Amino acid sequence: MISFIVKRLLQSVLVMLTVAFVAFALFNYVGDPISNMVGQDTTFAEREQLREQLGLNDPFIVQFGRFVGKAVQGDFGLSYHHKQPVSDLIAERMPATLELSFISALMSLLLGIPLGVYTALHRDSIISKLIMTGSLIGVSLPTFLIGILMILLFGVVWRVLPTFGRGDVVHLGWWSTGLLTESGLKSIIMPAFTLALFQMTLIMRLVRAEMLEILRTDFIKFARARGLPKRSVNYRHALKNTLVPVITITGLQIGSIIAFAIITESVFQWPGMGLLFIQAISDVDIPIMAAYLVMIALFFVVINLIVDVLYFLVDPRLRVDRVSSGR
Amino acid sequence: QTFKYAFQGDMGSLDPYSLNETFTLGFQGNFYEALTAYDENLKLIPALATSWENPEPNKWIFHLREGVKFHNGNDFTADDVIFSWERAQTDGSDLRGRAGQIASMTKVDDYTIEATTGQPNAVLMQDLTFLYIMDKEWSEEHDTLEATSPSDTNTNNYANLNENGTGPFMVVERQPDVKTKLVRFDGYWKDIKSNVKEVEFTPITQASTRVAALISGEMDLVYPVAVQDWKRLDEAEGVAPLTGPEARTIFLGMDQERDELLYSNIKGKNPFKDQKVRAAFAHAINLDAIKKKIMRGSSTPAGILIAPQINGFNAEIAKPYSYDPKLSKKLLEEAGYPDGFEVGMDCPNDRYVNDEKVCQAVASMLAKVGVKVDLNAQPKSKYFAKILATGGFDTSFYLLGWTPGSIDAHNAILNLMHSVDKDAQKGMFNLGHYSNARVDELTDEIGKETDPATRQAMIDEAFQIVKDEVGYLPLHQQPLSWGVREGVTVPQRADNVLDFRNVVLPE
Amino acid sequence: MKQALKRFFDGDLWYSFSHSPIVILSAVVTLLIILAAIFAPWIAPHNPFDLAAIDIMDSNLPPAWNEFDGDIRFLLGTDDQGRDILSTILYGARISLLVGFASVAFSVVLGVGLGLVSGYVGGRTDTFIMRIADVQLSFPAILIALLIDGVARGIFPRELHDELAVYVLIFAIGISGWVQYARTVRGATMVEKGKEYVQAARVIGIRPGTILFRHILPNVTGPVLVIGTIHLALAIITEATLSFLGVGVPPTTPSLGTLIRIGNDYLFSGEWWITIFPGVALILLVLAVNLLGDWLRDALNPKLR
Amino acid sequence: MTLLEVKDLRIEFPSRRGTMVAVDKVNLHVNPGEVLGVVGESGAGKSTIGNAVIGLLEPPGRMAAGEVYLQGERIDNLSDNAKRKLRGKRIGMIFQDPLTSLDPLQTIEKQLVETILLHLDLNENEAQQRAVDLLRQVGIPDPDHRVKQYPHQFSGGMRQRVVIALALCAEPEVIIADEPTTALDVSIQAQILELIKKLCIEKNVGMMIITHDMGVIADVTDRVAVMYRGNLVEEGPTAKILGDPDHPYTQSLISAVPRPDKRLDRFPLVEYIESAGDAKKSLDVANHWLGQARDFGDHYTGPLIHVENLYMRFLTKNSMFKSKREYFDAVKDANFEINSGEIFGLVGESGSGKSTIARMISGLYTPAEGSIYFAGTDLTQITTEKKRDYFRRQMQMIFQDPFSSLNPRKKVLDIVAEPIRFHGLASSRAETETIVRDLLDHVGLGDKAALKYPHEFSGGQRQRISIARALATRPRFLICDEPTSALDVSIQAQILNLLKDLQAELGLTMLFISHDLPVIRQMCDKVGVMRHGQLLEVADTEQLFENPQHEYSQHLLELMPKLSNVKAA
Ligand SMILES: Nc1ncnc2c1ncn2[C@@H]1O[C@H](COP(=O)(O)OP(=O)(O)OP(=O)(O)O)[C@@H](O)[C@H]1O
Ligand SMILES: Nc1ncnc2c1ncn2[C@@H]1O[C@H](COP(=O)(O)OP(=O)(O)OP(=O)(O)O)[C@@H](O)[C@H]1O
Ligand SMILES: [Mg+2]
Ligand SMILES: [Mg+2]
Ligand code: NI
Repeated sequence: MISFIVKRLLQSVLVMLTVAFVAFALFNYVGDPISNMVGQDTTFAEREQLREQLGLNDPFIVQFGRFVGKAVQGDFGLSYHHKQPVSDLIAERMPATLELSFISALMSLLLGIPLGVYTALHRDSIISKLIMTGSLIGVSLPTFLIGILMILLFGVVWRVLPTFGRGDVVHLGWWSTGLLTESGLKSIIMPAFTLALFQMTLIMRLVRAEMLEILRTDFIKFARARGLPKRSVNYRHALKNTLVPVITITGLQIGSIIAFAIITESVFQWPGMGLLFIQAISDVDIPIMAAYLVMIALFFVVINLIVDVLYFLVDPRLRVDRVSSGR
Repeated sequence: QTFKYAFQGDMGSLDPYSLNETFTLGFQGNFYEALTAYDENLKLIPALATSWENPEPNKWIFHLREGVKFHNGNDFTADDVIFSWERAQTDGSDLRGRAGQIASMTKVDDYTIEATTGQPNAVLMQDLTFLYIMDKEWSEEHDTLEATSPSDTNTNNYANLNENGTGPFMVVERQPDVKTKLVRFDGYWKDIKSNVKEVEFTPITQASTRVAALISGEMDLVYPVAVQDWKRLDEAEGVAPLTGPEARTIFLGMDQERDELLYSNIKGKNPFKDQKVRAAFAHAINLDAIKKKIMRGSSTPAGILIAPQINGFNAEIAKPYSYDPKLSKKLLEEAGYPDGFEVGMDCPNDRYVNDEKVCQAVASMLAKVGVKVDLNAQPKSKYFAKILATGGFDTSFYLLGWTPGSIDAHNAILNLMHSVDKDAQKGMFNLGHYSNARVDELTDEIGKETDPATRQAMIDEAFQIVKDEVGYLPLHQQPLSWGVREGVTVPQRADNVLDFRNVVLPE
Repeated sequence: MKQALKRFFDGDLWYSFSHSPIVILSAVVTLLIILAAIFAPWIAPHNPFDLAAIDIMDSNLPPAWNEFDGDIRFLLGTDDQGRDILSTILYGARISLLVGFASVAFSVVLGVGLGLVSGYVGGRTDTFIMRIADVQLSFPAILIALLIDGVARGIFPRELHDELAVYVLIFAIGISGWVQYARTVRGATMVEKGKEYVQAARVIGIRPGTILFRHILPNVTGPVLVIGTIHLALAIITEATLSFLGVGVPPTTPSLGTLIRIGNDYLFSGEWWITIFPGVALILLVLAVNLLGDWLRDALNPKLR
Repeated sequence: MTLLEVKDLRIEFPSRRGTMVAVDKVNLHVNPGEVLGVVGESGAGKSTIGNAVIGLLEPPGRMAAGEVYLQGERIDNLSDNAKRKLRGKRIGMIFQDPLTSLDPLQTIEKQLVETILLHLDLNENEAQQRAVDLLRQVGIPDPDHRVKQYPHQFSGGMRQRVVIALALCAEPEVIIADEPTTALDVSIQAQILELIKKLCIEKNVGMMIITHDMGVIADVTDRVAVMYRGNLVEEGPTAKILGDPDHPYTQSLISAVPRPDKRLDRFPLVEYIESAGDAKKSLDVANHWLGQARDFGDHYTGPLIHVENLYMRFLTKNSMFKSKREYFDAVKDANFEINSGEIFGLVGESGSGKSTIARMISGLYTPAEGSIYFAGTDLTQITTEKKRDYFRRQMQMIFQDPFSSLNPRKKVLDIVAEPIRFHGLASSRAETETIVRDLLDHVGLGDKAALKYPHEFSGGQRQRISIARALATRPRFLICDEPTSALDVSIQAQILNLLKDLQAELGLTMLFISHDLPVIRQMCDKVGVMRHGQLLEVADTEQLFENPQHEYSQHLLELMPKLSNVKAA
């Protein structure tokens, strides 16, 4: 297992290099950083000088090389827009995003899995049909619309929840958390729910689909023949067997929430990495984008590593017998 | 008394020389101060300088205010001014243009300074309003002798996240893009109207979230507010829209340089070189409809490239072109395009008030006289990269907005109407290469002329020429659009700057 | 051909289809939306894509039944440019459906293919494909779209740019979605390939490719259909977001998603119809397609019949 | 009082193509301490009865009529929850398919402990202890260690024993055992049967045992019920049924039982077939499709299969360092030859590596060491798919587990047609279909089977599909991994005869793995005996049966259940 993990982490270096490479190829197309860094009165000579200083005139291979060279020393450069070290910025934003994704993943799992099981067990009941249909309405509307509608309802009309931001945060070392204050908790409800909606539907539907198949297998029948209680049959035996695709999707979803909860974060002005990133895109803040993408690559490698390890933990059939597979 | 407000973005830095942009400088004006300042009506008033003289065309003498203290308690003196002027010209500074107007500066005594300019300058005092004064000792102490810039020699510039100005407020907490907190500076040298003790500023990107935050009572002031939301603010209890004209003029430009347009079905010639075609465009656009429908009655249709608040504005010349589609069709026919033609149009979608919607409306209006517009709407980062000089003026027809930084017509004339001259850095925003020798001549004159009447005549002449030749298609001055809690008094400056000195909260 | 048809109508799929009213209803709704989109030019009361035909003075009119400003010409009201909402939904649906279905199909084909290979072959191939997936995951659709758009603009002549826009979108959305399928299918394939029926096929000598597509694929389609049908909505919405970044269809030819996005600006001002009607159309479509997907998944599973 | 009673049972499987009546008018009862044997044609509805009794009929199947009583209490109309409480605790069930009856994601221990804790008043530790004990009782070697493993790490026979342990762990009053010993070698089978007998006597447990093995019937049952096409045709004391059956079907069934004592040319066929058309007719192999185009090009004369120093190693613990990896040697140094036209039998303990050898020859596992020559070519050295194809067509395999070797999403027609299509053995779609239907007919399924899906078949029927598929390539060499253990003797006889015909007429060569020693004796020319991965002895069949050399072989033969030793009353 350890060898597997070590190998994976080594591969992740390659992944990150590739990401950085593609990223640098990409930056030619996102716009001109300079026009966002200076006022309109700044002369073109000065603009050119700045461009030269930042090395933006170099071929992208050179820029890429420079980036990699520094990145290995842990230096991701200064943000064009914030003029702060990129690593500081990302570290500052990370807690907000991680908390948001954690809560929303929790929401979607805690709601999605039981609902999925329920709808699978009661395939033809009215309630599960309602759940199935209702859940779709949530995913057919764009996130920004759902976000705004929620803000309108809970923030403006009923005024029970704050409309933006993270509320008061408490600093625990370098970590800042909103989960310990009332306003922080209130603030996280709407964005987390908005984010969770899509995943919840996805997970629920996946669980249902897989459960329906598993429930027809012989080992479930045998489990029932042994008189095991419903809960044990449904959750311990059946549900666990549906987990492989669910784990995959949950992993990927959590990854993409962490990485790109762009729309939700900007609708709710959630001071996380998604917001940082979308602003970096519109400011053409190349150092942020580059460092960020590379970091996201690491995230995904790790998440997928966890997913693969979970496969192995969940499904013993996947564990070792690789060696035995012939041609 | 905490004053909470939101804007769509954050200032780039606390360093006063890092970005020459209105919002950033305007915000910084609450904790830094310059020698001169604008009042609520954009009238020039003394600030850290009590008075100034211009004994010779190129020579200026400033008398500095005594008894002013920086936030850390240091005294404000002539050394600080000279230091600041020097720092503003360091490599990373974006205010080199402004600071560079002054060629040299010498200290006469602790509270008097003598400065020389390279050439006579009628608007020097305006240019200095945003050149804030920093504390020399403090800067030395924290090793921030150069302006904050993103070049990597400059990591962790102290002034980027900390300030030490002379203004009425002090920054106590700074989380870029998240939250900035200011408190009242007790040692401020002047009595101000404001009763605000604390300010909490939050950038909120999404327009609707901003409005929601205001209505829900979490904000005292938000801006900008989408013009269509005014109705909502009017109806909602306890809040109201606050509007006024902005000094920014929105206009359309046309490529009058290339022999064949980049984006058009007309090959071998450039229709925009024909004044009739340009005039046809001008008469095809219904500015009142745009005002009524898209801007919800809030814009001021324009006939020239500057707004009434700008020094040099003349209402007589500024009358818009008439809306006359018949005439427009006729002109097109005369120009040899009875069936119109196709042209690609570039448009930002996140820069100006309802920019994309305005472009769409223009496209639909032009369609009615036979001109088919292919609209390419992009976010500002891509848009500017494409159309500006750095992108090779890659456009045939575009929408742009301009506020003269010095609140003076010369700035607009120089940047927008003068022929493109890369070496002299003139006409650099004249993206369509409109060119007229007389305008070029006038530009230089206006820059030097210090007599107001003569200068005005020259300005008028320049605008008249451009208008007659239909060099541009001005659309309107866009509105300032703020939303405030009722009972809060906030003066709204035409350059969209919020000055806390004048904010009064209800008791 | 005739025989094949007969076989189909005699088959279990058709049987279960024709015996479920909800499924028939969903199929009818889907078909209606698709037909309405295809025949939009003939059935829409206006042509909202014809700039000369729309008038800004008609903008933001409420639906026809509104007592004050309702205009009988515009059944569902107009948007901020004076386009008839009903017609725009019909015309816009063409773009949205094309982008939605094509991009989902693209990512499904790519993702399922790679997932099968990855899970079945294992070893280096698996590692390679999965690391590519990691790279892919690190880029949001937005950046991919910018990249592809940029490259496409570089490669193709200027005249083609407008026609290309839609394909760039399809490609960008498609390519950013394949990983989900790939990883899901890979996981299921790893479980499935150990079963004896696969070994039986190997003993016969069936080529790995055929084993993958004929034997394993049918046994791993469940999750693919679930994700695929849900992704349809996502793709349509992503298209709207991308258009906003200037890499999509021009604002003068709004898609369903774009229309919702435009309407979003007017939610606070009370002009709800701009966003609600296209929203309802989208919900209907997504609902119908998902119900069809659910049915298909169950119908393809002989044990659930 | 009777323990379990089934009255007038009728079970239907409605489908769009009409309702199929699986069981009709069946009356059965089991007394305390008694073992009731249920025998009958494969597909007769035996398993279905078992399912109905514990209320786990698979939809769309339903009980159309009848009543079920447990200790005089009616249980078929109880609520779901009440039924659940009976299961495991009062009625223990052993399903026919051991390979898929276990949750693949949980260790054997977890599954056992969970069940034990549920039904018995024990604490965790005691439950774990009991789990290990049970495994020992059902003959799992090294139970302390094995209990922590997952089902896929067990061989077929071992899994079957786990399933038995699971059914017994709560000491139910009635046990329904559906072919509990099919996958077991004789020694384990004997052990299990002993256990069952002991339970019945000591704990007064009633037992219904469904089996095809007349030896088992003779050994353990008190009474026997005979089923035929959904009906109960005869019921009575074991001695009476075996010795002097009344019903013609029973009579022919008994006569078809393979004899352990003497080798015959052909298996005696069941004469009683109600409706014509099925099975029965012997086939004119030379003129049949199966007999055509059998020239394989080479004129190789040596042994068709030659296995040399074959090793198979499973990785049981992976590690980055070679030295830390742990392996399990499933096959150790196997050497044997199979001549053309010969049937080579492989017998031995369950888990001894028989299937593993079969899989290596068929190319599913790559041997760790050693060579496998097929007609003179070393298969382990073949690198390209194309070359391998050539051999694949000539070599087919019938899998041990009929439940998982059929793709659940494919119709039987497509499953059987696949090799024909793949190897291009028929010229048209229609021809393929005809061939498939014909093959299905010959394995006794009838051609209607073609349009159904695997799950609609009984265990034995599925096995026959598997056999039809293997024959569909017209192979030269056939690997049969317990091909008939799930079949009743009548079908078994029919299929084995078919195989024998193919051998005789076409020179089909076979590797034949079985636990059923009488069958081995009837079928094979040579036999290998395996234990713990080692090939202990290879000898001519008659020689082995008459005069076994190895101690283990002698032990095996001794334990062979014989029809004659009917359980003493
Ligand atoms: N799910 C189902 N759908 C349709 N028919 C079924 C289903 N399950 C079983 N059958 C049919 O019911 C009949 C009885 O099956 P059952 O499994 O009881 O046979 P069996 O006597 O146990 O045979 P075997 O000895 O081969 O296991 C078979 O003909 C089978 O085809
Ligand atoms: N994938 C695997 N990983 C680890 N061990 C395995 C694996 N497959 C089989 N084994 C082990 O190899 C041994 C031989 O298994 P095999 O299936 O060949 O037995 P068998 O002789 O066919 O037994 P049975 O008669 O019960 O089917 C068993 O002990 C089994 O536990
Ligand atoms: Mg059975
Ligand atoms: Mg075996
Ligand atoms: Ni910012």
